Amino acid sequence: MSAWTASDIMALCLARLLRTGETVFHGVASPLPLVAILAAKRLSPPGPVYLNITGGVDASPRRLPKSTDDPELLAGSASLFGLADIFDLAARGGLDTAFIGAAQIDGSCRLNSSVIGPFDRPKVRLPGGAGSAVLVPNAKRTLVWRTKHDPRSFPARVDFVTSMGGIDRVVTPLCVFRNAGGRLVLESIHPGVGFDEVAAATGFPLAAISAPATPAPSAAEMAALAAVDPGRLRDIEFA
Amino acid sequence: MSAWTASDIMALCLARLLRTGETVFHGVASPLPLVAILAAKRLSPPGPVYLNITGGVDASPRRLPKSTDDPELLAGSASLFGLADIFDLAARGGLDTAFIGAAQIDGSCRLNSSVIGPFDRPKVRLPGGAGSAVLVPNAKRTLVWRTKHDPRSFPARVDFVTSMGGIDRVVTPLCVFRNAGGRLVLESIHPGVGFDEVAAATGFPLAAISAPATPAPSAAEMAALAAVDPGRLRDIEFA
Amino acid sequence: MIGMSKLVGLAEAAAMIPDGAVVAMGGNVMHRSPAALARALARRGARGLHFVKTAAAYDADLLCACGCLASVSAGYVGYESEFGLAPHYRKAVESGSVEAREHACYTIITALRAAIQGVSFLPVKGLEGSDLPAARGWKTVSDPYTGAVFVAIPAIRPDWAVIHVQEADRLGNGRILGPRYEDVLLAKASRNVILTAERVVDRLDCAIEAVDISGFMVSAVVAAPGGARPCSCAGRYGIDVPGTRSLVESPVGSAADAHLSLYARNDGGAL
Amino acid sequence: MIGMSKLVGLAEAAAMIPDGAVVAMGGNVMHRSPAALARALARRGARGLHFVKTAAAYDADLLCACGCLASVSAGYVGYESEFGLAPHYRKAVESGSVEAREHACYTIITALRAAIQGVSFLPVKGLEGSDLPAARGWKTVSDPYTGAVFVAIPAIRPDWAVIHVQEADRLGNGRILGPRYEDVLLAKASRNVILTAERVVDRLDCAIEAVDISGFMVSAVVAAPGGARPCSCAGRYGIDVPGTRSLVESPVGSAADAHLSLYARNDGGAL
Repeated sequence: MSAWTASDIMALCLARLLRTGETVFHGVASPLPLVAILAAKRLSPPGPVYLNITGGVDASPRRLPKSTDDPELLAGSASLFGLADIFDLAARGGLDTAFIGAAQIDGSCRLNSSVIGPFDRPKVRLPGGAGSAVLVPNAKRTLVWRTKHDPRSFPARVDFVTSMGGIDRVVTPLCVFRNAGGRLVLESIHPGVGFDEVAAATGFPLAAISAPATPAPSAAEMAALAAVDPGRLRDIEFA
Repeated sequence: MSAWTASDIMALCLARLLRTGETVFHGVASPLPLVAILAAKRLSPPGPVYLNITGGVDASPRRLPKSTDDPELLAGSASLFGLADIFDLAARGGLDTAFIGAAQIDGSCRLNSSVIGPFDRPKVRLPGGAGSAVLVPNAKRTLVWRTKHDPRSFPARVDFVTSMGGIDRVVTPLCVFRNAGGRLVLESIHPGVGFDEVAAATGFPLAAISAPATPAPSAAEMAALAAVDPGRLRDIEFA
Repeated sequence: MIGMSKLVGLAEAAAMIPDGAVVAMGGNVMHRSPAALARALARRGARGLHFVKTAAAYDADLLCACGCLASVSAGYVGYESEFGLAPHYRKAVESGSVEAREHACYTIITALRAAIQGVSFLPVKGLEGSDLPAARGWKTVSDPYTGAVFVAIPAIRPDWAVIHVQEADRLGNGRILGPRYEDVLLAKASRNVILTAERVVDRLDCAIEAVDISGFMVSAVVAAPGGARPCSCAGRYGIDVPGTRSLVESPVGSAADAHLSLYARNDGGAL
Repeated sequence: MIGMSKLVGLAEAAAMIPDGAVVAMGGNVMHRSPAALARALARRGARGLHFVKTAAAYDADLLCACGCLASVSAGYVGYESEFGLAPHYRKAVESGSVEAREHACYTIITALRAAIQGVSFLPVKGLEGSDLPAARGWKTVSDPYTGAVFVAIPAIRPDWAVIHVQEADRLGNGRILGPRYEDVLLAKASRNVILTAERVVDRLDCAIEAVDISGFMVSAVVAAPGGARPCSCAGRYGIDVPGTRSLVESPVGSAADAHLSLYARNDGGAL
């Protein structure tokens, strides 16, 4: 048994992608991005400029709330920069990184958070894409995560395209995909996961037949996670 | 010699037009409207909801500044409602009254604050219309004042139409005009002023051959003016 | 009108909103929603309301459970990770009784801005590749100077905005502590505004920049301590987990009477 | 970059703004203008700048007197009742050396909003009957749903916004006391922001809603006590009448050297 969980390596894969000084945003229902951003700021201070729905700018929450638009995510903020400001920032080309979740992700970098079945008479009405339909095209890059990696979540084709375009990476419990010219390709497979396991869990064909291993979490990375998320909020999407 | 001045009766003519509860705005270079609004609030409390460029809402300035976008006009305000908010309010039909000044006013209710001579190579470059080109059409009504009443200020036709449309009244040192179907017509002539004097000072023809006298300032009105404008800011445009 | 108290009771405020009205609600997901007023609408049996919010949870879900809504215009309707999907909203949409007018949160903001600015539409940057414009019937507009094409978002001018604040005065000035979310936009975009407040004072006494809602835009003020429950209210209380579960776990499609009873005392304190 | 001090001197800040840039200046008429930075631009002999502001006085007039400007986009340029027209601006426009791009103040706001929202234009309500759209070459746009016609205002995305605040921190967070005018819009609309400040602290320590400019948008911070003079600065000083007269009464068309000398000590304190 490894010393880290899928939630640990997912949070760290997301954190590793963040750069000091860039602007980064997460929205509602985004516990892993929240943990990843705070871990990145701790691992390489001051880290990215952290924006969220509460209007927080580089907030330093005293505890991590289960809701990622909780007022606690405004604590210690230097100023107020609200959701409309953030969308505007993205629209004018000033948002470096947006974290976006989705119910379905297909091999053509398309995301669905809207419906399963027809839009007007859905089999399942999903919550909706929140900011994704504008952030995915407008942000300089979009980082996607999904804690379920199965053929329903990664189908050959999404039921509905809520958003598409600027996806850079997709992080799952099994692997990391990257966008190669509009197609998701394997970038790395997490330690302990086999290629066949990824292929079987993915509803679209994988172009490669192998991929390098995702670097295992370092002691420093695990310490950063423990420091910023002692209550393991990062596990909540695995419940 | 009368007990009141042209500035007194002009301020009072403007004040008399204001109603309790309506939203009213003045912009830059608007000393008479400022005095008129404060007088109206004193004469019939609480009077109109007073908005200005500073963001003041029902401000109660401790002294009247010569500049009508001075920070003092925010003193005692209940909230911040800035210029962009005021323009928006007018655009969505929520501004009852705008005070607008102009260098030229013609008989077709057109205002010029832009240029004398051609727009691209003007003989005189005027300051510009500030908010008038949007407020005159968007506010429910526009009240215009001008402290000079001569044929250059009231020409047959303005050199340039900065704005036109929703003008309700025009108040001068000699008289009050009202808008009758797109034409300025005499509503009243101030006490002590003759019809011929108004006609000679006006560059467009007056439809009527007489007009009732503007009611002279009452003692209560003069007391209100003295209370809100003890330093006689209202005289500044007559200097 | 300025100078006059606008204080009314919760039921009285709910009665001001007629059936069929477009109603925007403040707060975001499970935070500072005007929950007591949403319950008051449910208690009076409101019907055919058109609900507007960037990201909703309890308020939209409750009103769906009680049959009050005809449509929901929102970018997101759900409880986030802890409580999952909004079951009553989901059921109402899937059964066809409520129309899901899905937006991106930004297009809700754009639609409200159009209303604020008195224009019937605004162009928005984004949505490339999304199926949303076709699904929603959104058209495009071209920049007359450059030919650049944008999706045109029709204005949403709510008849009523209902906003829960920590503090209000009798004249309608409202103060929000913590996140403002889109509440200031909602207030400006709407024809009428109702504030529900944890605390009502004669006159707000705080820095001018701390007053988020200008009183002259507000029609009614309701003293509603606990008025956001089971949602959180920054600086006052957090999310009421059992209260939320009581709605989420109500039989889908029920009128949620048991849930409404649970908050009778909370809401009655405001009458 | 966050965490790093952005503090620079006045001349250094002026040197960051290249000739030909589009420069928006904060404040309004004779209040809280970034006057010291305008003088620093004049001292460095800036040329061909495109000036943007809703309602300007000293800053635009000084820059016209010193030959720094190619155009002025504004709704109003003048000193109001006390000092009258802006003589240097007037002369520069009448002689054809500066282009007066007259706007309504609201169309400046609309143009800035377009830049903020990343769209190349926005429709605006108003301007019916005005000669301005024809004089400025503004086109119209139709609502694709209703056919309603609006004037389309092209975006103005300033290269630089220069804003004078009462207090800033080294990271670029800025606090304005008293009227904000359009400064928050200017900051968001511009590619780069320079703050000049009466007082620079390590870290602003005030209520979050009192911070008007978010530091991450700001490129440089200048400690400039008296930096708005001869304009007023709320809570600090009023309009400097002799200083204003010194510019207004400078020979029209002169480079205003005597006037610049008058403020050498005031501005030097910032270096």
